[in-house]
Amino acid sequence: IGEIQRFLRDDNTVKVSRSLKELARHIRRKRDDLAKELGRQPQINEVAEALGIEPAEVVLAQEAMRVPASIHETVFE
Amino acid sequence: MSMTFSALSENEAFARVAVAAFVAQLNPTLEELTEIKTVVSEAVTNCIIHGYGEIEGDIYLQCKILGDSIELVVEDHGIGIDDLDLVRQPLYTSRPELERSGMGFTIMESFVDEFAVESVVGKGTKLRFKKRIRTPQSATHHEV
Amino acid sequence: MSMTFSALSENEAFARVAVAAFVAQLNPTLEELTEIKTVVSEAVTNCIIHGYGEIEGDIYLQCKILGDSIELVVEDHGIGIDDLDLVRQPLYTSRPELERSGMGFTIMESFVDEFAVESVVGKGTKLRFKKRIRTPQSATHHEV
Ligand SMILES: Nc1ncnc2c1ncn2[C@@H]1O[C@H](COP(=O)(O)OP(=O)(O)O)[C@@H](O)[C@H]1O
Ligand SMILES: Nc1ncnc2c1ncn2[C@@H]1O[C@H](COP(=O)(O)OP(=O)(O)O)[C@@H](O)[C@H]1O
Ligand SMILES: [Mg+2]
Ligand SMILES: [Mg+2]
Repeated sequence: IGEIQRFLRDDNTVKVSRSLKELARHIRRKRDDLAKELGRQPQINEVAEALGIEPAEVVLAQEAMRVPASIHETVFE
Repeated sequence: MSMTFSALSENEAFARVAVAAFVAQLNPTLEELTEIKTVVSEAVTNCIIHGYGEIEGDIYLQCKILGDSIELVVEDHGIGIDDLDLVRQPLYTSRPELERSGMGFTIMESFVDEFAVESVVGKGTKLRFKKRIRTPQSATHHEV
Repeated sequence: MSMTFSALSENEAFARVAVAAFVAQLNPTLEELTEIKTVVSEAVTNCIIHGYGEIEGDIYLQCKILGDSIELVVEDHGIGIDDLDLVRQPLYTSRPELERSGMGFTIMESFVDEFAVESVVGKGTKLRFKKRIRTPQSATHHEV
């Protein structure tokens, strides 16, 4: 079983930066929606709650937006 | 890197995300990153709830990248553990009233390649983990 | 909380995220968080590029929550700064060959409420920042 799991994991490699980038896009959209709705910049807890994730996880995902996580990705994506 | 922070439940998410951001250098898969975050979460929560309980104290965390592996140490200077074999058994918890699952040690062990506990009653507890990041095309290897 | 990490550019992102995840406890706006991350980036990059240059060394970072404010300290044990008035001038850079903008200090100052630099040539540099989180309905106040 361990070997199958490893195979699946290696074969089905989801690069962190890619899925976090997706989440980062959701965060940006939610921030813009909330800003319109509230008439002010939303607080991190408001964004996190609206997305059903923790504030610290919002911070982590946001960072993925900034730079490619590795040279590999810049070259091959 | 090493960090020290107060044993408050508010700091659990901070520790988990800080370690994740550090380990991101190795370009892990989302699954690997989730496993690492879970390990940090379980270890830090144990320091807060069991190590210190109602007492104030600090948690010491170290993370190193060695080739394609990470080495993680989580330490408290709390009450310590008397019987290590007992507490490492699946479902064992000394705090059933807090609705603890007793699965923390089992989960931590299952997500890493190496795991060791040292503890001295009245002095504190130190957990050491080693985990290889098994990405097919491994990212740049930093010695940090 | 306090952290120590190697003066490598790979660790800049880690430092930004760690501080931001910590400060998230005060429920800032994403804008305020971006300002704080920018301050951390500029300060840590200066330690790496100017403080240590080609030399290996560690960066020391502390962050405290005091009421609705954060206090941040970023320190290196690098070459230090001789003329503080000179380096704090907008556009001044000692490393134009690295395409530095010379705006680091100006940016850092503009994003915080209080800012102080101490430096001793040959010993290192310490930056202190204070920033109030000006949230509409002020968040819970943790003393950490
Ligand atoms: N840092 C620690 N300090 C003291 N005791 C600990 C620590 N970590 C774990 N323990 C002991 O080990 C037991 C099992 O831990 P764990 O498997 O995480 O289950 P749970 O946290 O759900 O109780 C705890 O109930 C506690 O008695
Ligand atoms: N930590 C430090 N150690 C030594 N010198 C520093 C440090 N931080 C800044 N300096 C000096 O201050 C100058 C101005 O810094 P800054 O405003 O950030 O501009 P830049 O980094 O683009 O040069 C730098 O060029 C450098 O000479
Ligand atoms: Mg536990
Ligand atoms: Mg600069």
